[in-house]
Amino acid sequence: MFWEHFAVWVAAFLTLGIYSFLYKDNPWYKLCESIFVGISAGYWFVTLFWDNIYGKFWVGVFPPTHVNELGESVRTAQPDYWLLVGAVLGLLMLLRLVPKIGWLSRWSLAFIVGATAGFYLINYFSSNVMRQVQDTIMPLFGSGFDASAYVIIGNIVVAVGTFTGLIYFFFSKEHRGAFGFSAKVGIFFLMVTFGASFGYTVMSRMSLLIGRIDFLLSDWLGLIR
Amino acid sequence: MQYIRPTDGGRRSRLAFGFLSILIVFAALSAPVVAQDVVADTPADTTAVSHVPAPATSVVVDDYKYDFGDRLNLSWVPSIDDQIGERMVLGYIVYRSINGGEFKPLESLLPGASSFEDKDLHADSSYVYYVAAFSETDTVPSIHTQAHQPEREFIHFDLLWLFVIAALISFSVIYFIWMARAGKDLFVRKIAGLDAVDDAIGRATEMGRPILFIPGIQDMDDVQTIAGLTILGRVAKQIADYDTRIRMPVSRSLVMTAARETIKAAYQIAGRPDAYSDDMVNYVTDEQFGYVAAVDGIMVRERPATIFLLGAFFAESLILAETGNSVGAIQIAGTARPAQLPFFIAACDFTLIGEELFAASAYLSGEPKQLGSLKGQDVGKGIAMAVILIGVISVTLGKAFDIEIFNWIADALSTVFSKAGGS
Amino acid sequence: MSTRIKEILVVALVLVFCAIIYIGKVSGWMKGVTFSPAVSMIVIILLAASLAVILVLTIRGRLVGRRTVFVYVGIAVALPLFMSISQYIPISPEVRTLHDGLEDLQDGSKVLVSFDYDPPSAPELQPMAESFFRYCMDRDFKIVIMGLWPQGPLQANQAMEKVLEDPKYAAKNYQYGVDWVNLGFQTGNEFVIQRMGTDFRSMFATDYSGANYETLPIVKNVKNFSNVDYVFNLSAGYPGTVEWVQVAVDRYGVKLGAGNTAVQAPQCYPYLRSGQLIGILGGMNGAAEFEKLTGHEAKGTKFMLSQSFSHMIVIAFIIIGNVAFFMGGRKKNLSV
Amino acid sequence: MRREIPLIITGLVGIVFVVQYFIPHWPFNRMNAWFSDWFSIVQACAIWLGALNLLKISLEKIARRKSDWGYAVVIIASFLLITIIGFVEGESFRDPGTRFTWLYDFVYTPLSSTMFAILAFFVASASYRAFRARNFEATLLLLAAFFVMMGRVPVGDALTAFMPEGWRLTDLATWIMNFPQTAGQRAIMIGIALGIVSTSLRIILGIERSHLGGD
Repeated sequence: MFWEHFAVWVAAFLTLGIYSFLYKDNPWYKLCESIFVGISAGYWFVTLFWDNIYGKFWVGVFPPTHVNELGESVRTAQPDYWLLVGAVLGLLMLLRLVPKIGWLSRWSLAFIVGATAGFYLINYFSSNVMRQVQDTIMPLFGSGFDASAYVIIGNIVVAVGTFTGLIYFFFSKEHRGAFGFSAKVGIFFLMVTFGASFGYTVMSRMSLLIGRIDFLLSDWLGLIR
Repeated sequence: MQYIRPTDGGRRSRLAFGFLSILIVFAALSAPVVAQDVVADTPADTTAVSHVPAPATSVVVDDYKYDFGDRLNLSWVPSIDDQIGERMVLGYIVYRSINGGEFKPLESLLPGASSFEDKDLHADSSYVYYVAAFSETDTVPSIHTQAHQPEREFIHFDLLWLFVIAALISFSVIYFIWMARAGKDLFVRKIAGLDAVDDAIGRATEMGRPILFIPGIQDMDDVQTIAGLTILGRVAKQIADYDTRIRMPVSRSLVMTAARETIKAAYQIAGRPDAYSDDMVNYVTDEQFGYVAAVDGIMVRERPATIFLLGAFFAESLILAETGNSVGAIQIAGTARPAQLPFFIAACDFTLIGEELFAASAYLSGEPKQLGSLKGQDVGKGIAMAVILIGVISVTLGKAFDIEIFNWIADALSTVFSKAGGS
Repeated sequence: MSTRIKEILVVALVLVFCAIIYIGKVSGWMKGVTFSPAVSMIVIILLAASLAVILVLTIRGRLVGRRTVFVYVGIAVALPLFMSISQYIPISPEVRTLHDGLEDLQDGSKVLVSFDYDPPSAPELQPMAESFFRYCMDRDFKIVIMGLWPQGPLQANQAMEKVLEDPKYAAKNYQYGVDWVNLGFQTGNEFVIQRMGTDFRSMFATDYSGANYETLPIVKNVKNFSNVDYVFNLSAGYPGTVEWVQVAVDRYGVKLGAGNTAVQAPQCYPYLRSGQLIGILGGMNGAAEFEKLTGHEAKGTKFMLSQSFSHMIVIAFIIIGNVAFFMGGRKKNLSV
Repeated sequence: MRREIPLIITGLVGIVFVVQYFIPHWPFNRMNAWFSDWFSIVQACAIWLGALNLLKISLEKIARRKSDWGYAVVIIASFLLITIIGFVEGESFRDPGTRFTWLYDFVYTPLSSTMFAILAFFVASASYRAFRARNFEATLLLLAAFFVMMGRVPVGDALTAFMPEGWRLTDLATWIMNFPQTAGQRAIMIGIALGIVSTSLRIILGIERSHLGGD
């Protein structure tokens, strides 16, 4: 019983402490900030250890055994020795702690950067360029003028917006003359896009605050039934 | 930084036209005709009036194209008693026999199913299937398929177009880098946010306050983080030149390691390796908002004069930018996450939008070969724009007035780009 | 008295006040506060009037600071929670298609619900989870729960507990393991979905509490996606709806509906147009609409009033800010 | 050598990862999964460096009695508290009822939720302070935001109830989301992808090498 009350009060104390930053930086906030930094760093430290080092590496290389109906102990999965490569890369990383050979960690860094670069080069190209270009190729008026005005205007907007938006990003040409005008139209579309995301984000953020205030007013103080 | 000398427009348009014609010809040639070997086709018995459902027909097994020989595709025409409204068939069971062995039930599917993908197979075994339709009382098997061995393929030819276009753009990037190396002048327009970097660093030096650099909150497996660090390389060199203080709290340990290497290298290039210290970069926590709480604290307590926010940002973008703004710092921000851009635009002095973030390090370096790569990007945009223009016009005319040639062009372009656009 | 001491006093007073209310709640003499419609209207009018005063002050050249804005946001969110006025909630097409898609399922169908969010996003997604469970129980659906985010399955349990508090649903007597199951969390992001396409068991050898997959009647015969009738995904980011569409829908052809935070939702609209996604609930608004369609008005609907208010406040302050800007002769160089 | 080997590794690995996309044959078909596994192992190793760095900085603060050193004690104490509990609980540390879960539910969750929710205030103050109809572009941004914000809450629909269905604020918001918003997003997405292509190529070719450090 005590622990339940204590828990709710701890949560409320921390919640209010963070909000006090809105007034100004103060010791209460600093206390909550420090607790947050310590607890969250520890949380990830523990989580990554159990999920990745133990759960992924250790269990992957040395699968646990269990006893089946016949009383034999069987492995639950085949050991995956490829994970050892990851362990080597991880160990190279930890060599940073030894100043003399710390530079070896660059090898794992180089591996990660190279893999990321290669992987995203083609992935983004396929999903962002090819897909989006293909989606933009559409009949503006539908097949044989059957589209409604709503859709026709919309289609034209999409085609023009994508085209001029790309012009804005052109680096090889100064934004002047007709080119500059198109780039300007492109910016207009970008601005509408940003406005729309802004609107949606306001909505989302307000919901979060509603959730928090609901916690304070109903779960903690019980003012709302 | 001025790179005057406009390139020859006429030649460029001819080049673009050339690219496109090649594309279109390839598209026409690539319409794939996949022959299916129809194994069994039993006409359904429609006259019998009974509760025994008709079997599934035309059961075909064929190789799953472009895999490691570990998948087969099974498809069939559903039983005619499997129709919405009068569902006599309650589902299908797929049976499989490996290397002529006993048939075993493999999978139970819902009514209406007409295909099944069998995975985790071995390329050197042969497989025979049949599909049984079942009702409440009866189970009716289809005819067996022929034995089929999955095939291994070395190259994913469905992705040929992706490869061709990606290669085209990659080569144009490399080509322009090579041209720049050979001493050709390349023009790149001014990017406002990047021209401000110098002043922003100078300002911090004058005020005697630190510079805060935030490379986003993602790890090294995000290209935006890497782009942020490459910009850090340029910025840190100037910071070393000016002898300003840099403060860089990060939320990922790998980023901490990489950032230290980056700054250290920049200080070496600037000729002041002794001024570098590991303490310039410190790890806070992996947790998004724990990190934000700490960085907010740093902002209000150390009052940096200049703040760089360059990398992958999520919800924290606004908290960081607003707090930075409230302490009166000059802020230069950039991210490729569209949802966060409005807040940077609102709260920061300069914002690099999407692509500009990736162009920044090349632009700041001022090296011709780096700038060459920006030209290559423009070729990519040119192709995208040309395809959109031609595609939209031809599909619109084609569909509106039913003109064969336009429909053909549109289909060709669409095929090329859909084949390439993986899931 | 120095400012420091004043501040400490204020904080202490607030905490003592809260403690009194808390004790009231625990001992039962505090019953909660509700504004009648008349009082609510008065509050709204007062709020509007004070905004008008701020507008007038601004026109006269006296700008309010950040903290005033903060106070108004706090008020605009908190006060409507006490009000008892209802507003008409129109149903958007994407929520209707989601509901229609669910209606098309047969009673007793098997649905997989993936909880891909954590507590910070719960205000938006928890109401969706709860009303989705209620709907499932109304239709006697069998519910299989999983999560791609570590905290997702915990949220699912909370939602289930909440729904079962209602005697109507407690009477349904949903048996764990038979009518619903929580398979827990698995690391691996979209690779989890991919491997589930072949075999659920390879990803979830046991359920949340460690019971063996084979011993759970509800999933005993569930091998892969072809044995579930519908997948519902509650998503707050990566991995989430985009991954479910790309892997589960594109490769395995599942029927997918989704609930998203409002920030995520715009990214998913393209999938809606292409039909890869059968309906979407976007943010609190989506939750409220779904509650209306399923006939159980709960938190989503209640929170919508706060949502409306807070949007109005933000818009009001944008207007006030712009008035200040135009009255000030565009002196201040503010970047937009 | 300290510079060259990393450059070669980056280049080779980069090329292999481009090529794997087009080759369904072993081992290329497994590379994605391998990389995701390996990366998570490296990440879990690297966090030791981060955690030690956090502790080192905090300890230095305490040792030198820098201002606010008391908070450094709090950081260390809370870090050690959750870490020790987490390791003692074993692999099922996340199960309900453990002490780790208690800390997660009543300390970590309120803090992160509140920090997340503080955005609501900042979003409002940013709107008030920075969203000015300074020029045509800014006005467009404002208008789009206005219509979407109004169109997504019941109030907006109520205000335009006099309009026929299909012409209300809700519908306008939907139109903005479906068309102009899509166009802008597309242009940004295509640009980003090309930027990534060129950045990746610079990295693979070894032109961009600052992240690999000096000698």
